[in-house]
Amino acid sequence: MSAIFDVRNLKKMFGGLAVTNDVSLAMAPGDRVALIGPNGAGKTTFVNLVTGNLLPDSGSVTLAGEDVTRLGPTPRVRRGLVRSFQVTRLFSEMTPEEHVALAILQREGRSGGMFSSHRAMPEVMDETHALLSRLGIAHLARHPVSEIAYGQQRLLELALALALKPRVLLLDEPAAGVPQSDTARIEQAIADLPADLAVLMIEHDMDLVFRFAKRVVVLAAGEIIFDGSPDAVTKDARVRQAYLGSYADARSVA
Amino acid sequence: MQTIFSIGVDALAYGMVLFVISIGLSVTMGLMRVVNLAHGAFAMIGGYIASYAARDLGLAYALAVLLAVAGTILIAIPIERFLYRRIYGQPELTQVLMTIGITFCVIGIANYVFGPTLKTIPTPDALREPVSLGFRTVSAHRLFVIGCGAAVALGLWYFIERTAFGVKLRAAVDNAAMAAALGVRTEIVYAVSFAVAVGLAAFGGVVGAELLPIEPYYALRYMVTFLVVVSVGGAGSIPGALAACLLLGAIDTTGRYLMPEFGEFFFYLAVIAIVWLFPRGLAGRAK
Amino acid sequence: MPAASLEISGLSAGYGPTRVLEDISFSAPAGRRLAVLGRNGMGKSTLFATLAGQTKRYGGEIRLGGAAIEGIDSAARALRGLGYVPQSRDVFPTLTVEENLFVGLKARPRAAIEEAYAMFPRLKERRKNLGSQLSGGEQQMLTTARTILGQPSVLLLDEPLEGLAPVICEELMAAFGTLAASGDMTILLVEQRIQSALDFADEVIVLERGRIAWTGTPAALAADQHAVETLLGVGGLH
Amino acid sequence: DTIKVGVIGPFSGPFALQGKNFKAGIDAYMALNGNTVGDDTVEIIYRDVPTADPAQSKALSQELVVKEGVQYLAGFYFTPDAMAATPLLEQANVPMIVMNAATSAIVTKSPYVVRTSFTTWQTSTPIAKVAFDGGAKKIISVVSDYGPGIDAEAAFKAGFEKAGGEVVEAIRMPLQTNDFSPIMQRIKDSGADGVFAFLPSGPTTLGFVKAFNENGLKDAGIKFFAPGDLTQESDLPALGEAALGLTTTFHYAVSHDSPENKKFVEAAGKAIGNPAELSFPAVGAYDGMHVIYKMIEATGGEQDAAKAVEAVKGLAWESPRGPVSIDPETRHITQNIYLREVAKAADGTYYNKEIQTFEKQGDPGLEAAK
Amino acid sequence: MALTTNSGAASLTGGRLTRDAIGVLAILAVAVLGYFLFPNNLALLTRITAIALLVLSLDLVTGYCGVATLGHAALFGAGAYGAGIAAAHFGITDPIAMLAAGILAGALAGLVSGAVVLRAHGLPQLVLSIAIIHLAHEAANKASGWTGGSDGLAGITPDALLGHWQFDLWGRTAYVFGIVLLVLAFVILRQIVRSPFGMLCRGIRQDPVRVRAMGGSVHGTLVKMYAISGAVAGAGGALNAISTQVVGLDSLSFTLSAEALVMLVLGGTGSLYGALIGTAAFMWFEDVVSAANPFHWLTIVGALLIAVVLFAPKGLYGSLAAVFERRGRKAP
Ligand SMILES: Nc1ncnc2c1ncn2[C@@H]1O[C@H](COP(=O)(O)OP(=O)(O)OP(=O)(O)O)[C@@H](O)[C@H]1O
Ligand SMILES: Nc1ncnc2c1ncn2[C@@H]1O[C@H](COP(=O)(O)OP(=O)(O)OP(=O)(O)O)[C@@H](O)[C@H]1O
Ligand SMILES: CC(C)C[C@H](N)C(=O)O
Ligand SMILES: [Mg+2]
Ligand SMILES: [Mg+2]
Repeated sequence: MSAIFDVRNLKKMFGGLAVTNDVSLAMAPGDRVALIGPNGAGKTTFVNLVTGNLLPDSGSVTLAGEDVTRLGPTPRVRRGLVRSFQVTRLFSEMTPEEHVALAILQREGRSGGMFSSHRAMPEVMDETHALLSRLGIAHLARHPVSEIAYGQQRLLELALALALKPRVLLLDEPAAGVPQSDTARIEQAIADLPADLAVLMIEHDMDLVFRFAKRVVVLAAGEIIFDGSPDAVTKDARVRQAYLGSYADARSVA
Repeated sequence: MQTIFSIGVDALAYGMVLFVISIGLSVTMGLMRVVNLAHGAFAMIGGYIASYAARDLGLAYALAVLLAVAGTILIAIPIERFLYRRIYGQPELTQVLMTIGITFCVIGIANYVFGPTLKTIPTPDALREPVSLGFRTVSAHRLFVIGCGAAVALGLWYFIERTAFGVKLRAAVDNAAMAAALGVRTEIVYAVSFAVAVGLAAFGGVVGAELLPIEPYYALRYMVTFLVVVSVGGAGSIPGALAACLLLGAIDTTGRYLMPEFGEFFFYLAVIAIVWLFPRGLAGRAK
Repeated sequence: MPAASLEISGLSAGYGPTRVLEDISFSAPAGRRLAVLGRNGMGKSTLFATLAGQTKRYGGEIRLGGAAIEGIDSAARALRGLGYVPQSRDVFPTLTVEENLFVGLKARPRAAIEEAYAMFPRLKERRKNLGSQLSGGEQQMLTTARTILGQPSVLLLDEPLEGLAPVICEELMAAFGTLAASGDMTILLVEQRIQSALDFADEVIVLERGRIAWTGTPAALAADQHAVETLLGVGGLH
Repeated sequence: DTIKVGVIGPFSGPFALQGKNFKAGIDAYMALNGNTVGDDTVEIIYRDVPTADPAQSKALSQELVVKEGVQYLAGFYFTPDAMAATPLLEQANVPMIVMNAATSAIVTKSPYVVRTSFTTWQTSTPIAKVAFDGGAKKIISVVSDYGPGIDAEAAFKAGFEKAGGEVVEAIRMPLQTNDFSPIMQRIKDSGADGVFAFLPSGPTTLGFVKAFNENGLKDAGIKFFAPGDLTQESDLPALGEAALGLTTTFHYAVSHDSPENKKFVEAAGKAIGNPAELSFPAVGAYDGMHVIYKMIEATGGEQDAAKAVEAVKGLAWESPRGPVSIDPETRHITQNIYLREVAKAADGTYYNKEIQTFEKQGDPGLEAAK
Repeated sequence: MALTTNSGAASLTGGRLTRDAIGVLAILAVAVLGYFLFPNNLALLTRITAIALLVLSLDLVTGYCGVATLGHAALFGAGAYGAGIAAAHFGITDPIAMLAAGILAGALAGLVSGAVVLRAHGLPQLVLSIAIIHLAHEAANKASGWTGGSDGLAGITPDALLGHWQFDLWGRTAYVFGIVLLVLAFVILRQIVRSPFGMLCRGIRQDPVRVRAMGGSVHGTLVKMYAISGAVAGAGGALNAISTQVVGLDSLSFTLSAEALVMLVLGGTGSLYGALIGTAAFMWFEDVVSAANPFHWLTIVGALLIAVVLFAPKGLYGSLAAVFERRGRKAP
């Protein structure tokens, strides 16, 4: 199958530092890729570049055959390229219900309506609450976000990405800050995604990574140093030394 | 050619006056993140004290300046303690409301106590003499202000960027709760910074009084000017404020020379152009 | 400062009118490693924030090294030796890495910053970056290092491993272990990865809806299948 | 009965000093002449319009008429504020006594308007002759860019060119000018041998005059002419030394030497508190009260605007500023305009010293508009 | 707890409708009360109504979209001059037509200033708005042939409203006209602010980056809101022109912009009720104290502003609402 998401020779310098150095990465529909690497390797920067939150110095981003390198973040989202944020970005005075409803309306191009209300749209409300229930935060649907615990905000962050029904989904540490008891919900939500969706996940929780990924890409100092199967990655000496540490041993024993 | 030089001198002098008067606002607004519309009120208080000291008591100019700075800080202490402390970290609009309220009160009180007339601050003879630069004359006072501006710029920059206190101040502003959790006495840090800002306001009010004369409405009359130069520079940045003052001073001066009838247009179009090119101000701090 | 004890009795606290913590009592002798566990939103962060003086306290006492500190403000507590690393990675965004660390020094000489760089060499490479220009993990390193620089006698760590690479996690937990073992600090830890927390702690507290629902040793908790399932919501430890 | 007079003026804000002078003039008149006319007691109701704000002025005028039941509207420092209230007069059956606003056209807006102050045309025309006779042939005019400034520019130009001089350049500068150095440079470069300036009374005049001196224009022998707004008495202490020798024409100087004025200055000085704050709006208000008293007399306290206005047409009296009369046709005040020079008194204070009189001046502005 | 059923949603919408009906009734009640309590002060009440439209319009961009502006009077002034010039120069003296002219001019001014102001954020944004209001003011001063310059634009004589009701000395027609306009604007804005569009605006205020990540267009949405805001402010300006029959430069001034902001914050941002209450409270208070003491009232107003920040930091309406909400929570 041809790539739905194709990044070629992406480069970005901050000052004198090449934070993204000639990175190329392609995904086909249905791919489940984990992007891992040491702190500061450039993973979040990569997502920012790809989604248009930062402009690359050179290189290209192609989405379903269309070059989107010069587009801003909004049109990319409308073309199905959706991300979640490593540090939650939510509307602190709005409720989860409003968040998700807004995302759904946005997806359907109805967010400009001035003489209607989302609460009067049964199909939107139903979808909203179904999604919130799936992530286990339906009981908080009408609390302002500022009053709910961090872990729950993380779940909402994911709900927003899902509500947009993306074609390519980039998740930046979706489970960070989520208690172990709830990571299962996240995994389940991701597992339930349509099969033809391409998902790239950044995570430092290796248990999650290895349950999720069919392919692992390792970024270090702005460059891809490994791209292969989960089994192979634990055996790679460079990755072990730079990133996995003894986790690799634990896993090969397990 | 001579004209260009001449305009250059005027521009520099005017820019420096703007700088000396506004820089205190850059401290409250940029570093303490308080939209302090009462800045002019403190400058005015300084002016009144200096005028009283120099004109009515006949004290020496230097002493009057000192008294003005000290006196204004003294007056500001209770205001900081009971009013400003309530608005640190509050939404900007709340700060606007409070500081406008303070300004109104100060205007009212000044009007009541000193009457609505202009107050001058007699300068020593040495500062009144016109000084010849060869191609033209300027008043010694303007040269004095240029010197003050340079000294304030340097001193303040050092204070904020290089001293331990400066680091703590910036930390407290970024995140007061976290700074406190690291042992920073945020209340004291804020109070001291406020005192510095107010002292600078008073100083500016006094040395700038030749151009912006002291009267009760001073506090509101020049509010916009202060707000504009500080924001165009990028609040909180000393070099930014200096650059903005010199640049806007130059534009204003040139505009007034070339086409005075469109002076206002000239100035504000330039402001729009600058902000358009530098949406965070000339040296906006990141965030 | 050598490690100090922390005793808490009858503590209740919350945000404005919302009460989150009810009647919390426990004590940690000097040098103890204590893990605080609990599901999402049960009040772990609120407990630490309350100890650090950043929430509204309705009642109860907090003693640090025997002296009552519930009446003094956050900065005073910090100066008495309470170190707090919040969950939300509160780096100072407009300060450079070095300046961030400088704030944590309290009265120590500037040269001590090198200790932080030794702990996280990554930070040294980024010393001139602004806080806002750090990666998530780097921010986490910075927050932790900054507090440790102040040599607190009691250290509160709210999910210090979040977003850190596995190798770094290992090193960091080892470093915490050393700090506690050498009698320099009493450490209270909130951590989502239960196994890491249990490996580290000598004692565990589990919070449930703002109250202490379970206390005991890690081994006892691991053995208490019921508590693990109901209070932590995970299907057994491995 | 009580007859209410509504007075609108700037009693707070940047022009508070001028409003304060209104009140001083009114208080002085009532102190000297009592607060009764016949059986009627006169009561003043003040309403504040801090800066030119016609909508507010109209709303307050309406309130004064409808709610407070005033029989006379008076005050009005700013032209637009006066203009805004004129449409009410006829329906309300209320005369308006303009105590300051200085644009010629106001009296044409309603037959019920009477003005006891001056117009900018009236005070700026004679100075043109003074300038020409004083030997200045080329003049640069510099005015604040708003209504009164433009009036002054036009009045001076008309007068000066009629006399045979040339206005080489006419500069209009924004009202909010703080630094006048570039303007002074312009004046220097224009090659004119004199400058005509109009700035509204208040803080900016200080900067202007200082800049004139400090940029060496005074030393270069460039002559300075202006209507008296620029050297109003309450600004003189601040201008001080710098103003010495400035020549202006105006309808009133606090120093005017006459028994009427002595009485007035004493009473008004007491009313305002600090006599150094006295300035021209006080005399406009004082004479305005005189007109109102005459109107009340003529109508016997009845509300009859037409009769009241009719009664004061042609009225002549000795004002603190000198002999004055109400022109029956324009309802504007005919008065002497004086040439003055800023001088230093024995006690070290500064004052406008009258040195020449232009008698019985009407308002040339109205004719110019025809 | 979560209301997933449609009936729940529907009943809630119903609840909102009744709440709105109560709001409209409240405005009308206050208006009628004002009419009978202060029959001699209708000019002031009409002025309050016109300014209320300006403050509502400001609330749209500041309270709902988080755009900091000290130049909003530009939109109000555009409406006032639009209506005034239509009447004085083009003989369009029908009040409804003048109103339409004002709304149009306001919306246009909204588009233009929106396009400029939205270029920056925070303080620089504030400065852009200040620049706009000064430019507009200066332009109106210069174009004195059209605007009357600093003397004000006079010669505006609106016809009788709907051919029946004259705009007279007592100002009854103007007042009723104004109240009808205000209620209409209020109803329409209520609808707009809680529509998806309104929600999007609130989202933009809180985190534009997040909105973009949801595929929302930040700039386009804000410009749209600015135009709507301009129409509302323009209506206020037109009402002012019609009722006072003069337009002065003050309607394009920084002072008016700043005052509008003060009134908004006083009432509480982000709520239409806050805007209304803030305007009414401020202008009424100002009128009372300035009549009581025309010389020193500014001090008292200043003290009021300080007191509000100290004792009702969310504004009059915001703080009141918070108290009720807390009560509501405590006693479910
Ligand atoms: N604006 C900036 N200016 C300078 N350096 C920057 C900037 N933004 C990021 N960096 C640096 O670029 C590097 C890559 O950051 P990035 O956020 O992409 O890392 P990451 O791989 O996501 O790390 P983590 O796992 O810790 O989140 C970091 O070292 C960071 O300090
Ligand atoms: N600022 C706040 N205002 C009101 N309620 C709050 C606030 N912050 C947290 N809460 C509430 O307090 C409760 C406890 O939150 P807390 O952050 O302490 O949980 P936690 O145990 O640390 O959860 P997590 O594991 O997700 O970090 C939650 O129900 C939350 O909704
Ligand atoms: C020159 C000033 C006394 C005139 C006054 N400001 C007016 O508008 O008429
Ligand atoms: Mg990252
Ligand atoms: Mg927590």
